[in-house]
Amino acid sequence: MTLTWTDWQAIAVPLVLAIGAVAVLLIDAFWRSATVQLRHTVVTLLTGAVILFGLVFVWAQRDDFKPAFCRPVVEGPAECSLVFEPLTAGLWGVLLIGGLGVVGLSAYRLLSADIPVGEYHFLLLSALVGATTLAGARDLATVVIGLEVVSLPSFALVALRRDRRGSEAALKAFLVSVLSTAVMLFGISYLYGVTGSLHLVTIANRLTGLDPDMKRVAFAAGLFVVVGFAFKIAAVPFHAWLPDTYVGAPVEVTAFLAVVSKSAGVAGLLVLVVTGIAPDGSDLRLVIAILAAVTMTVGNLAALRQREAVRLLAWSSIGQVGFLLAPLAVGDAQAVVGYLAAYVIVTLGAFGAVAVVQRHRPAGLLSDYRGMVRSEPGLAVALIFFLVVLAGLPPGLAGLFTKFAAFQAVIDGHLGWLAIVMAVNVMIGLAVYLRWVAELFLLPADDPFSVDIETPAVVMVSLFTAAAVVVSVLPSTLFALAT
Amino acid sequence: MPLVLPLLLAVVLFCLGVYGVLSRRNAITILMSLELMLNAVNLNLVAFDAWHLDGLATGQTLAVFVITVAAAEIGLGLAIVLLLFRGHGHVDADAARDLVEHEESAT
Amino acid sequence: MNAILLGILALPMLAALALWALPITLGDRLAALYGAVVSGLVLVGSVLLWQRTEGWFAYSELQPVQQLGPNARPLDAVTDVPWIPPLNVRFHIGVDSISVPLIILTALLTFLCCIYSLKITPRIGRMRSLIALLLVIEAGVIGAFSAMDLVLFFVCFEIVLIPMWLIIDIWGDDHDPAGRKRAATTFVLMTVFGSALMLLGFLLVYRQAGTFDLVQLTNSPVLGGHGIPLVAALLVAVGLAVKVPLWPLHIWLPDAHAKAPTVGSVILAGILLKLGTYGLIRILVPVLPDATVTIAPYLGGFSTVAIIAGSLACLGQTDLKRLIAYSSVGHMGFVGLGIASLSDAGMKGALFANIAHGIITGLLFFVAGAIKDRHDTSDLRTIGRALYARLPRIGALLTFACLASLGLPGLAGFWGEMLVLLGAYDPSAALPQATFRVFMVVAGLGTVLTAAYFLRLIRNLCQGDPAENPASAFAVDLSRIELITWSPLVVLTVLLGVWPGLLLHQWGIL
Amino acid sequence: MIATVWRVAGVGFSLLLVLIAALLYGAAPEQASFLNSQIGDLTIGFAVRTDDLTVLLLAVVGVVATCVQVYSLSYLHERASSYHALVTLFTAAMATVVVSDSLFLLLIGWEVMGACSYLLISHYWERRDARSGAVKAFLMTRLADVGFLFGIFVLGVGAGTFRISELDPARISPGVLTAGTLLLLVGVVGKSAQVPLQTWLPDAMPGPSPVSALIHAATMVAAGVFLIARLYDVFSASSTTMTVLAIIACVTMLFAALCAMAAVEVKRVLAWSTVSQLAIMFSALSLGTREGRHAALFHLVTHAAFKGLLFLCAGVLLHQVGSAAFVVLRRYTRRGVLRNRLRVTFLTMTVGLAALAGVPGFAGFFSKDTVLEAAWDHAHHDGSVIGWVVLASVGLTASLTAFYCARLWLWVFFRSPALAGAIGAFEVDDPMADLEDPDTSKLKDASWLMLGPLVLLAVGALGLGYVDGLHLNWAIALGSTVLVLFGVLPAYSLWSRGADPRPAVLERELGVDRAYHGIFVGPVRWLAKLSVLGDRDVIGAYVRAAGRSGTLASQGLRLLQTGNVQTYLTGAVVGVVALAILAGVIAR
Repeated sequence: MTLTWTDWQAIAVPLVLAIGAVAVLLIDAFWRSATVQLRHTVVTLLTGAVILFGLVFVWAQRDDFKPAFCRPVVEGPAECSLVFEPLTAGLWGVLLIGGLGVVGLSAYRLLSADIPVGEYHFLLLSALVGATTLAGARDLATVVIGLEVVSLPSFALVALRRDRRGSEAALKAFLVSVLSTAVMLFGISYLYGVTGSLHLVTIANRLTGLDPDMKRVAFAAGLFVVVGFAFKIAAVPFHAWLPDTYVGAPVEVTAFLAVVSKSAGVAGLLVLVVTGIAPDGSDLRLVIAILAAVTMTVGNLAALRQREAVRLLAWSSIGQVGFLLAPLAVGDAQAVVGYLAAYVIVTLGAFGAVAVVQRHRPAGLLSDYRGMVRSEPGLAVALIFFLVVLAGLPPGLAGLFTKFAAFQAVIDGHLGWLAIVMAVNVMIGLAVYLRWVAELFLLPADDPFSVDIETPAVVMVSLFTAAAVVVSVLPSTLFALAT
Repeated sequence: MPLVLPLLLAVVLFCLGVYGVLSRRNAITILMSLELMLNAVNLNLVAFDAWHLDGLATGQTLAVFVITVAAAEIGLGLAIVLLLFRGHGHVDADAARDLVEHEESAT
Repeated sequence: MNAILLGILALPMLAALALWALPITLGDRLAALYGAVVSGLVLVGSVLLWQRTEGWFAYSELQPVQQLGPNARPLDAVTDVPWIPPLNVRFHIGVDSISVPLIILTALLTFLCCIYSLKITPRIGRMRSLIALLLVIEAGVIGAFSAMDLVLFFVCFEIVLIPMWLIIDIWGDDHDPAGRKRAATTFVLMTVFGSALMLLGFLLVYRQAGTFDLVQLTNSPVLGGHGIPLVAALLVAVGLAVKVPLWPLHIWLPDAHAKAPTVGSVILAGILLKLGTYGLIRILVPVLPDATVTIAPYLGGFSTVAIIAGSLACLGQTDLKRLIAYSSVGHMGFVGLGIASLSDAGMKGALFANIAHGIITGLLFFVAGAIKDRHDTSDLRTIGRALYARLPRIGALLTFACLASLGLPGLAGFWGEMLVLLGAYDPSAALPQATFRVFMVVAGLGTVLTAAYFLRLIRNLCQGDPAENPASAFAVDLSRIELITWSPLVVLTVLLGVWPGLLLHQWGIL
Repeated sequence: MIATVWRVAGVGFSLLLVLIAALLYGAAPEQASFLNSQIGDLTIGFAVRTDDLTVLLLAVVGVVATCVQVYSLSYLHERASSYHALVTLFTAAMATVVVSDSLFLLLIGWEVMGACSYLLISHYWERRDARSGAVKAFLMTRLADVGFLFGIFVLGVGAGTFRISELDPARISPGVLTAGTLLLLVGVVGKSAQVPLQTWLPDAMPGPSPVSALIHAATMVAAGVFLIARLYDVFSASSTTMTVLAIIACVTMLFAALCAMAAVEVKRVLAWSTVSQLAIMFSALSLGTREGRHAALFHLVTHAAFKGLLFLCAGVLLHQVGSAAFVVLRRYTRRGVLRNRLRVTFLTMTVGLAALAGVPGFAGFFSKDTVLEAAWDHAHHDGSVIGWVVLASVGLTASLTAFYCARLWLWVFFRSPALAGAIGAFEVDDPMADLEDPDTSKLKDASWLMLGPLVLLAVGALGLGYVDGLHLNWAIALGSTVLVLFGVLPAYSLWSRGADPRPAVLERELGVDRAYHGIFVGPVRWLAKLSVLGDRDVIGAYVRAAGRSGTLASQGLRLLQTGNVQTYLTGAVVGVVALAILAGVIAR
């Protein structure tokens, strides 16, 4: 009889990522004899290999149920702090794909940037460790730890360039995030006080039996927890740091924030919602639904007039989070994961395309893209495709069907008003992306963007495009991630 | 000692922290206010732990974790503030406004 | 058969992709030729789908709803494979006698547009992209007309949006870039909003029935005229009404048509508007029969208002293309009224008017485009009068098209409107008869107004003192390519006018 | 080249109609249907039939059309191909109406005629009056046709068939029957220019004269009479409809005759006389008896001959003189040239006017007497009020008709003895009166291509009265002759004094046209403006406002984006509180 037991396979992925992170740091720190070029290649390859291992592992084990850090309970099922189950597999898959994409993007851009390669990849892998832990967490302590492990490296990444803009961006993100952590912890402390446990399953069980006064306290506590996550994923009104931070950070770090960090937040919130903090019919779900409606509306509206590509993507990512929150509010994990997957792929692609353009035109204005459909047809078509997927119109069927699934979840959850808000937002969102697409098609353009794009960028953008096409042709793959 | 006293104290601490975060310009002071908020959490956790007679001491364990997290946060926060100071020559959180969208770019 | 259907779906899509992907530069003429060949093949394929049938598979008498009509036929050319199992979405296509004529119309108009583009190209050029977009639209529309799954219909419904947006935005009126951008954006945004609402309706249907499959839904529809089915019907109807477009949701249409290039207007008016009415007939009526009965009087009322308001607006127009665009509002109002009557005659009238409107308005927009090209404006006051003296053949064709469009018996426009009015005179037993008779009378007065604005157009444009309106230097009368392009439409207008049975037979006894 | 083809085709087609009529004469009635489609319980399709009525009308149409086509060969040179094509189509449409056994086929012919008349009236589209007259003609008939279409629905659905030969009044409920026939009557009234839809016909005069001849003599307006004759069983089964028809006819015949008395243009006089004569036919039909129908058709045939003749004569005047206005013609007449130079025209026109006026011995006399006789029979034997009313108004109309015929004849062709050479009644308001008299040296009669049809029709106007067999009711004949004299004598007396008193109210045609303009055209224009403005400023405004509010919201959100992280944090804390309150409120 052991006090706790652990299926080591369940924590294999975070563990390997952590080891990889340390290894990367050590290689970079102690292998000074090699050229920067070589070190960069090795570090990138190692990081990629570690993440790839994680992906393969997740794929191989996708249907299994593997608990870790479990402890028997007098009555009922055992309490486990970290669980690997199909939902976890789906979330990890999304997170790791996002991480891999960011690594790929970095391979292109870091060559000439003044960012220390080793630290960069170390921080990236560390954040992934946190993200995977968060997605598998089943008790609040693990959730907090996981969240912190995602967040802290992110700020470091933002500030890694050590310039004026980076520091300001990092400060904003940091202050908001730390405040959110404090708020969330405050909420957690009350949840603990009300239920006497930190394990999600136990909390969920005990919440049902509370007397009304305590229920009100529990609701407030839950609200604080949700708000903490809302900071993290930049739901309105906790979003204001995001555009500034996105603009201030290097493009690939922005991609990281938009993809991995945001997905981790969504994953954490999803875990909380589906495992019982916000059971069906609770007011917390209503709160999330309100957040969803406000977030998507504000995000899309604000994106409507943006002139800078990254800022537009920043605001549009806020809008997308609104759409993610909608199925989350009804606890439809499948729709959330599917949406997240499509979002991750095309966001990576869009940032990849933006990275290419920004490298040669640092201003990053939308007008830099004018006439690209003729001067750079390949890149333009890829970018158009990503934008169309984000808008959710054919030919971007991946976006269409993930939005469809979100609608379906909301309709099935009897949230008619939210569905109407979503419909309005589909329209506003389309207006946002069409402005950009129109720029791309605008001819004749004086001084169109036309360069000899570097091979790594071509490869990455092509890969993202291919992935987006595949999930558009076979949308069922998106929903197979979490069944 | 009734449970309500430490809880009340925690709430006061937390609110003080929130006030400090919102009203102080100096980034260091803001960080200190954040510490205050985290300590309010710790107080809560310990108080509830004692109230529940939790055999596993879950609350206290989490409190320890929170202290660790706070330390890490402060470490990173100070590093960022340092960077800010290097770039801007001051540590006023509300004066760092380089990244705001400028009107002329919107015309 | 199903190979043909798959072929005409895949061919234009693949051909468009190939056209874009071609690494070589392609002359405008060659691109148009390519488009003409592809769409010609599609046309041949679509004609091959035509079979002499009686009745269509899905629609049955409203009471009792569960039973298929005695003459109902199974679908032709069925392909039914799972597509997205997690969402219960299938790739289910098939055709019956109400979709085949529309598919042929689509193929024909696209083909004619490509032929037309052989010689007459927009000033901005970029023919290759234009042809590719036309082909994509063709594929999307054919897909929508053959989709037997609600989600597939929705997807095909949306496929056409971005290409059409691009066509208006890029090749539209080159005197007014801001206006054409606004027109294009208004078009695409309103339509997207409508289709999103329609999707909500579909999802409500799914929640009630547990399937997206139209065949199953038709055979066991969602009953009940209140509550969820009513909300679903409202959402579907409003969503489709944006596309139709039904007053007061028509506001995108005049601008979009007026700013679009000639081929764009032809496709938009001739084909895209039909998606809305087809959806009403194919989805709303059979899937939500009871709820449709509940909303039918309102649908009829708004349609009637559309007839009157559209005609009155036409009377006040000073722009040729806007006028024709507004005339579509009135004509589609007739279609809407026919559907709302839920009667055999009204439904067939709506179907017939659909086809006839596609042919006649296509011709009208071709002629209007020709006039616009020759004068570089579509403003009636700038063009001047006495077109009979300057461009006698084009003027005569315009007169012909106007007469056809105002519903002159003996031409295609008549039968649809007549059957619609007959349907409104004798609506389904479940509907308030007196209300619909009032609609009929008002719609009848609408036909007079229709005549009035077309006559006003002829009077202000074709007739007049030639001395005061001298011919411009480039006033070349009917060119050969125009003759070739337009003559099929003229022939069809007359043919359907004297032999309505050609289509009516096809739909048989309901 | 194309024009020649159409000319040949036009003449050939008209002759073909005559030939068909000749071949069908005496053949047993037959019916055939084709291209049918089933709509619910109803069959919609086409059907044709041949019977006496068909043959009669075919013959009339064929003969008049032949005359018109031949006449046009010489009359018209510009835009000849479209003209001949349209006239042919027009004739074909009328033939379709005549042979149709399906209400829809009938409607096709009926409305195609309307369209053709529109296009033909606007043949001289450079003239403003031609354009507006054409539009008016089409719109008024179209308005009436809507009623006609609804009538078809009511009768067709009520009887379960759209075949004319299967319409059995006994199987249709009386209410439906009355409603249906009244609606059909609306179409008839419009097409035949009866009160209250009479105003289009006089305004249609700017069209080429042969077209007027065709419209007024054999096609278009006669179609209304034909229709009621065709559906006589149905119509006569509804006494309400027949009463309405009688009232309309009586009012129209008097109204139109009065208008004709005040008109100062040959074609306009003739146009009003057509309205009046058609009303006589309708009044005969409204009696509801076999004799009435017979009388109406008889009058239709004779009217076709003399009215066709008269319009073609007016065409000669127009063609040779250049105008058919009294004031212009008077300039020639004052010098006595018109009668001498246009001798054939004068003679044939005299025959036509005599026939129109009902001078004994001419065709119009016999046919009008038949009408009077039918009315008398009905009134006397059946004691019908309608019969008396019809009798009285036809008699009165006969008098008025004689008056305006005599007036026309005298003023156009004869120097006024009282004021020989001096200023006559029509010169008063003529701005050109002071100018020199026109050059009359080139005035001569038209070519024989034009005169041939005149002669042919004149023979008809003379002889057709005897075709029906002479069975004169001497009392009525005597009475009508007296009535004619009552009309002719005042006309002669006024003319001889050089006076032509034209009451202003009659000259303005009782102000009906202006009233219609005020009641219908003005409001419709206003509504059109309203609709355009409504789209722009109401519906469009909502759309624009939606777009603009989006933009404004976007701007506003950017203002919130101050760049100050503490503002962001404050916003967030406020957001938490707001969210808590909102959720609490909703949860209540």
